[in-house]
Amino acid sequence: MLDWTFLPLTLNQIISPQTIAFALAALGLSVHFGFTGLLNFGQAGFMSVGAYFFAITATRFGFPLWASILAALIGATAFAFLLGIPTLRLRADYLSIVTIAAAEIIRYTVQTPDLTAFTGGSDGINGAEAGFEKLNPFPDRVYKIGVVPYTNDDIWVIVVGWVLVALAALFVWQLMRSPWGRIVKGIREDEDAVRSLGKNVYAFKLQALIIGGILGTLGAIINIIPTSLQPNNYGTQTTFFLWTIMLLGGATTVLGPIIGSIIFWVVLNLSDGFIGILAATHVLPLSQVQQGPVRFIIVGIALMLLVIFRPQGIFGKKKEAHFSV
Amino acid sequence: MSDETAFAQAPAADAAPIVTEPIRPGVPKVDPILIADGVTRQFGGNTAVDVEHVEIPRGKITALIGPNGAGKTTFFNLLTGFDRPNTGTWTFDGSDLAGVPAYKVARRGMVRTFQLTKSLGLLSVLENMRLGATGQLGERFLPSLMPFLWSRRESEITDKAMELLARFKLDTKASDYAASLSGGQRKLLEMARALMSDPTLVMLDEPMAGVNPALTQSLLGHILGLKDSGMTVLFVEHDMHMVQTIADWVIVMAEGKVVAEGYPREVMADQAVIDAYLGAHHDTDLGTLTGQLAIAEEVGISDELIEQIEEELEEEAEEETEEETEDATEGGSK
Amino acid sequence: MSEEIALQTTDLVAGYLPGVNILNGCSVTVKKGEMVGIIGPNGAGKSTLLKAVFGQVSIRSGSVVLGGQDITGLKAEKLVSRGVGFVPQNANVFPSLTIQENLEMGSYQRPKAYRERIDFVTALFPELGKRLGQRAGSLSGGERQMVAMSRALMMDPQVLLLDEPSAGLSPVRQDETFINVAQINRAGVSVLLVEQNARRALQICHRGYVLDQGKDAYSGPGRELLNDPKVIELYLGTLATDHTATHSAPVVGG
Amino acid sequence: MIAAAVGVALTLGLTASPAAAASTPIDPATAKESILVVARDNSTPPAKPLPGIPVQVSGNGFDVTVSTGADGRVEVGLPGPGTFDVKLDVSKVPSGLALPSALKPERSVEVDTGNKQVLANYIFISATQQQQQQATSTPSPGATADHEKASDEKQSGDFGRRIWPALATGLIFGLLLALASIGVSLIYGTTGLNNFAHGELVTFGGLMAYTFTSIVPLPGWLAIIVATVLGGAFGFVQDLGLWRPLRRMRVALIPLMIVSIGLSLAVRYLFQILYGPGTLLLPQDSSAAINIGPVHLTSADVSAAIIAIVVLLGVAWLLGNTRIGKATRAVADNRSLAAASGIDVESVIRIVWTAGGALAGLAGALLAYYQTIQWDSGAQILLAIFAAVTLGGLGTAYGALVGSLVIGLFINVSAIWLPANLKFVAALIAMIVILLVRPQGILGKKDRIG
Amino acid sequence: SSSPSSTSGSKDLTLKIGTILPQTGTLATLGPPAIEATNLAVADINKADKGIKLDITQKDSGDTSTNIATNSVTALLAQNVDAIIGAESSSVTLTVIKQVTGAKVLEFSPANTSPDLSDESLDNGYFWRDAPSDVLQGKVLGEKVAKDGHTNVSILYQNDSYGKGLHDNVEKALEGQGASIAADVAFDPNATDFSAEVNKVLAPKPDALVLISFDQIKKIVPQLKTAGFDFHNLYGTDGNFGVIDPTTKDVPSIEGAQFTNPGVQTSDDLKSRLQAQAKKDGAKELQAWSYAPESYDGVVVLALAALKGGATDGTTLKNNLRAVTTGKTDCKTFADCADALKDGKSIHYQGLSGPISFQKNGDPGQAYISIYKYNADNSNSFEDSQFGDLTK
Ligand SMILES: Nc1ncnc2c1ncn2[C@@H]1O[C@H](COP(=O)(O)OP(=O)(O)OP(=O)(O)O)[C@@H](O)[C@H]1O
Ligand SMILES: Nc1ncnc2c1ncn2[C@@H]1O[C@H](COP(=O)(O)OP(=O)(O)OP(=O)(O)O)[C@@H](O)[C@H]1O
Ligand SMILES: CC(C)C[C@H](N)C(=O)O
Ligand SMILES: [Mg+2]
Ligand SMILES: [Mg+2]
Repeated sequence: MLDWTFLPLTLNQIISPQTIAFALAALGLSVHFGFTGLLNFGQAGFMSVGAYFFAITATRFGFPLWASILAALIGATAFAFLLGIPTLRLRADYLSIVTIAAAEIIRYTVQTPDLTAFTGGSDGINGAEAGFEKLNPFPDRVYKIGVVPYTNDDIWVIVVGWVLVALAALFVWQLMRSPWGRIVKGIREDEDAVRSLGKNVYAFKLQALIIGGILGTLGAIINIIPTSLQPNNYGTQTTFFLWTIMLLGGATTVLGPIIGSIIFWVVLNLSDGFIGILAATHVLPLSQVQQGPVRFIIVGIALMLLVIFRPQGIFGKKKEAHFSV
Repeated sequence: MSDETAFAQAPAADAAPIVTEPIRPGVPKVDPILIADGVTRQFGGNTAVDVEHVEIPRGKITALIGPNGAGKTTFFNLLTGFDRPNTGTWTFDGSDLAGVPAYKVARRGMVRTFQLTKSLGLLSVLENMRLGATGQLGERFLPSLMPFLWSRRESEITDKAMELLARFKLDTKASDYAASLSGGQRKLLEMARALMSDPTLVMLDEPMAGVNPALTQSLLGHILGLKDSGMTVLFVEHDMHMVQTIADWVIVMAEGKVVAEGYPREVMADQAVIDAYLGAHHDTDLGTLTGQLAIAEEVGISDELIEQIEEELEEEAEEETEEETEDATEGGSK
Repeated sequence: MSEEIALQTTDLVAGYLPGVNILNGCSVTVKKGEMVGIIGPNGAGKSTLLKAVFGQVSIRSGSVVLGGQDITGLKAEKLVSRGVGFVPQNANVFPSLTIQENLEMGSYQRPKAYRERIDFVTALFPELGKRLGQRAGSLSGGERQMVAMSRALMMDPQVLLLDEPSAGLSPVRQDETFINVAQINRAGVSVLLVEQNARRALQICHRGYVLDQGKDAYSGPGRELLNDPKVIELYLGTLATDHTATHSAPVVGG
Repeated sequence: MIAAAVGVALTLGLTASPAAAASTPIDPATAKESILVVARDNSTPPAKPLPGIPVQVSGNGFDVTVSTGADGRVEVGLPGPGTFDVKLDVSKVPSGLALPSALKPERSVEVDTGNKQVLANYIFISATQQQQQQATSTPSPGATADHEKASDEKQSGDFGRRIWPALATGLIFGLLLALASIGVSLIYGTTGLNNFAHGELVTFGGLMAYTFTSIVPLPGWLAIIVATVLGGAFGFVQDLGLWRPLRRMRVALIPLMIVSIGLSLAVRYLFQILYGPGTLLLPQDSSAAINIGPVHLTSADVSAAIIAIVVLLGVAWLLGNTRIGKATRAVADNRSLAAASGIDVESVIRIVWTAGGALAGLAGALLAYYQTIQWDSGAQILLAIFAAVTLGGLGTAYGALVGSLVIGLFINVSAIWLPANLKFVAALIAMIVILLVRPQGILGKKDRIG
Repeated sequence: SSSPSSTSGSKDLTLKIGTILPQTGTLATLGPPAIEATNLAVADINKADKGIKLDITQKDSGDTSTNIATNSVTALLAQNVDAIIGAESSSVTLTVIKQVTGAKVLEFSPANTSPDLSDESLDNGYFWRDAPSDVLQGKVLGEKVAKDGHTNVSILYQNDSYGKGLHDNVEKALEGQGASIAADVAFDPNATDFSAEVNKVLAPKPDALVLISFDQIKKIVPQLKTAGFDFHNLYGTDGNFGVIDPTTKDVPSIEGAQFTNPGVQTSDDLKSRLQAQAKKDGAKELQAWSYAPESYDGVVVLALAALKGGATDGTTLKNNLRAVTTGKTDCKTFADCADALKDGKSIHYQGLSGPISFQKNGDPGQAYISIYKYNADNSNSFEDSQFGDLTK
């Protein structure tokens, strides 16, 4: 029996909360890297910080939704300060290692047994979505989109998520065509030059770090609402996926990360499905257990091909790739 | 072009005198804009800058010259907050600047350019220029989201930028990425961008190195114009024509210290300066072996080389060749 | 100087971005033992020409011939082994290497030559000799230029391409550099010299080209160009040239 | 385990029961359910049995009093399942002994159907110990917190026993890390590429060592050599097939870094398909060959350390004293200028990839011996490698060495004080702190501005 | 999800079951017995032909270092399964429980023992299991260690909900018996190197070590050996029982080490039937047997609940699971129980793993914990088992 269910599932992946989450976080990353030139390899860290602030306040302290969201934003901002104040002085490539380290520090630390009462240890936190779902205006029934049935809660998060994506895109777009955007782009090119023109480089970098981090946090909240908060979902692999998504669409574009996220997840699903079919029909000599890894191999290869054939991303300008270092 | 007349102007023809005291290194100025005291900077054991006292006259064009490695760029870096001195204080326009971060220095009206250019590669030339402008509300985070607050200012600075670009012969490149500029064009952009902010004091680090002489000439006129509108200029330059043409005052640095100051004519006649920096024959024609020999002997080029040139000179005399030198010796410099 | 051709570009078309040609059919010839200067406005394509010869810009049409052999698009290190030396305009030292190591890299293909040349080079630029151990990245602009020049001298080339070697040097060092280049040339090395310091460059060059918009606009004997009113107006400016008319008394004197 | 013979204890030293309604004792051997009472003196470990201590077991209408036997144990047969009260007569315990505060002489024991020898354990400590315990333990409810304190105290006691093994393992790990790091540093140095796929080169070495010891049985030393050579070959092929074409296309550095991430994913999961997701162990004798106090090292540990030191010294010498070593740095600084100096940039890069691959292969093989190997072992230590390289100063090979040792030691030594899951955290924080003080890394140098 | 096939009437019910059992990851060694047991149960039930047909899809659960489980669940939900069996690891279950139970699909774990999962608020009654909470295993293990005369015990446990839950209960039992904790060290389940952890647990010279892990035991044992640890003083748990077996290459003998494992000893009959099933499925020969009876029983009780409720959707299953395990008439096989149900009796399924007697929260009411001991060749033998009533 061939399992073709992945085909309709793939279509639904386009609108799934996961796609939304990664689109937001990748957009944040493009504020960091694409526009400001900060080599942030710790975007997963921003996501998890926000997610933990959200989930802990919601489940352990019973904050209402708005307060939890506020807490998450404050958390992300605080993390940006904590990370940025000492490290934004570092050279770009040093910054990348420090940010990756910071994200890992968060991931390890929340799993400390002594903190389990708050963080849920390595199992994370379930149930942070209650406040969000309480506001759900959709009546409780099954909604069908394509073949896939959705609960009213699913619909709710998807709708809110896409509205958020649209607002975020608009926001970043306006920001980047303003003189503010000009400065951060200048910083990306040469911060000493910008400094010599009287701009407080440090403050702009910090602002960019905060904005991108907040977008990451919003993504994480959308991500945990339909599932749960798992510390290990915010490891380096997530950051790598975000980079892939951002570059896929074009790092210095606003639509890029969003379309990138859609393409990334769709391709992942499709390849999974086809591999399954190929294995089932014995075209590929793979046992069921061996199929799992294949998707990652495909992501890996796709990533390489992408860079080789379209280094500037789907929306990026070819010229840009020519000059970048 | 009014440039021609500008050049004819002798430095001394300026209305106000620059100094009243006898001229010596560190002499107080009548109206200083920048005063530095005891500024030193060491790298390892090597003292790159050791300036006891120096004053830059307001509203004048001051040239800072000196041999390579004299510490000119490092001094610039220190004054503008890009590097930290080991000791020293300095004031700009009466207010203390020591320890003030680079961007604040620039905001107070003291803007510098870099010797090794720093263009913002993936911004267009025009965007590079706009970045230089001050007083942009749109640079603040919240207002940046409300274009109506800053769109007027934006078009003002765009006009100004285009004007400057035209003067610097970069207007055709306005929409190109700065990364696609040639070496000389980068120098030009660097200078034009610094001028966008209408600085009180502009500090140019070898602005004309690599710039085409014809263009240099027209730009000097522009700089003089700026001075007339009240701007103070401090520049480092190895091109003596430029120094002679526009500088009102010259400061000479060597081995980190200010070793001489004065009006251009006097300074350039100073034997010490000639020895260490200019070379007596700096207008000797190099096209002749005699000219080469004269310089070679003076600046102490290796004896070997001098011998070679002398040899060749003899041979040349024998062959009685004129004007163009023919290659006479085989494997001479090996 | 023989009539044999050392280096010749014919109708060279080259550029960086796809579809944008910077060189538009540029033809330049350097005869064996000849010193040829190239001047021109900023952005004319002078550096591009040198880079194209040296295989660092993609050539779209036209050819580069070295000593009778077509070397169009040949890789840089191959050219070095054929005796071509190159001093680029920007980024012309290894910043994280010490001065000494920079010089060693100059004689990379002939390590033995290092000892022969090092004394010569340090005598030329005593500033460098004193601190062979300093990292080039911490050198002043002019000092870097000296290192770059020295590095090229270390490799003992047959054809030397120099892109604004005097930029950033103090007047004395500029003169020295030119004398040295002249001297090297007299020893049989063909030199292609790009300079903005046109006065000095054309004084020592046998011939000169004026490059404009990727094409060789004028050419002729160095001194002729120097005194050509059209060239003066468009490229040289009156500033530098008016003194050279009487190439004797220093301006300082009066 | 449980000797049925304990039952005999019953008949010994039975004191008269003070209770009025004493029941008849039930033979534990025949009873379906029983309680085992144990009394021991642990004032000076190891614990010694406390014989002849009376114990009363009562409940569900049943009530007997028995005494512990010569081995300090007594098993009490029960009439059926249920909850019983057990009460130890503390007055018969030799003076100077006391129960720790957590243990009460009376307690209730639940016995489920068919469960025999349900335990009532009494461990006595000296009275002075008990008083100390009471003094220190605050009545806070957090049980774990209390332990933390208790073990904190102990920690200082056996600090020596902790620090030496930690230093030893940290040092060896640091050395292996250094082998892996130098490749990263050199590749970064020559091409500017932060190679995120370097972990896979390490894994590859480990898997090759596994293949050539466990699948194709070769002697260990030979397998290590094979792994090193194949690692070099892998590096070479990678450069030839992937990196060189990309360089030709003038792909910028960030996209290249992303390619390395893609490569890392693809290769890593290919390893998983080929070698399975489990841990692989290499045949070796895990009993200690060297015992110095608390430090125990196997012969593999020692040889790994020695090999690493020798190879590292060799590499350091090559880099500092050979033309090619300097050329790697020249290429790093400015590729086109290097070419213009006559350096064959491509061949230098190829050599670096090959050498980096070989070193990583060696590191992987040794790591497989030192720890274990699995499909993602390299990826797991990649961050440590990067931290080491960064800490030492990006692109400086000696820096990578120094950084690795610091990271290796930090990971292992910090575990003495911190919860073990934070051992990487300590190393990473150390890295960040050091970078704050020296933003260019330990051995890195600053360039001038302007 | 709704169940399109749930029509009451004479037509056969079709129960669609998906599994997320570990084919990869740190629990991969313990996946096969459960996978084969579910396949076997499906085969048995379909053969019995008592008005219900089962349809099973096996998917991988991976471990927490990957999100394979989430993907598997998504795929299964898209196939409209009625129930999902798994996961084995409590932590993996926690990652998907919301997704599964939110879709009103019944989740049944044969192996989850974390006490965290007793919490009803997590799953709205859609999560069930027939493995006992580690409150029981922890108590048995702790008492066993104390009974063996150990007074100073180190614990090395994996930092997830399983490890932590079991750890807490072992510690409680040990302390209740007067033993002191020498060192108490948690490790990252994804770690590859344990030298620091081993240093730390052995430094205070404990007289016994309790090791709570999954297959990390393979890496820890050689290190213990190097440190000269006597394996007679090693105590393991269900998570690492059976990971080391005579076929495990290059692991030293851990003769004398003792392990607790929930459930009774797997009968020889079941073993041979599972072996046959494995052969049929083309799988490798089975080495471990952990949770095979529980997995078999899980499928059976689901089928019985569907029969009893007359429908196969998750909600029907959830509402009938207690009924088929707490009734009056004891029955031992699916066929017997189905017949009894048909006769209108209230049944109490006495499965291969013993009586399950579900409590309201979906936990079993009673269970056995067995103790096994390793032999010199790393095979193990059954020692003893303890019965526990979890309803108190
Ligand atoms: N890397 C590049 N990519 C794209 N265009 C470039 C690049 N470098 C230079 N150009 C363009 O090519 C033209 C010629 O540049 P080139 O550097 O050859 O000029 P040049 O004659 O050497 O000028 P200068 O005297 O200022 O050094 C310029 O218009 C410049 O904008
Ligand atoms: N970061 C540094 N580390 C070590 N030495 C340095 C550093 N920066 C500058 N120097 C040294 O200080 C001296 C002064 O350099 P500086 O750049 O100020 O010279 P300069 O006067 O601008 O020369 P030029 O005319 O060649 O540009 C030089 O000898 C240089 O080598
Ligand atoms: C298979 C078992 C070892 C799983 C373990 N009991 C858990 O709940 O995580
Ligand atoms: Mg300078
Ligand atoms: Mg040029």
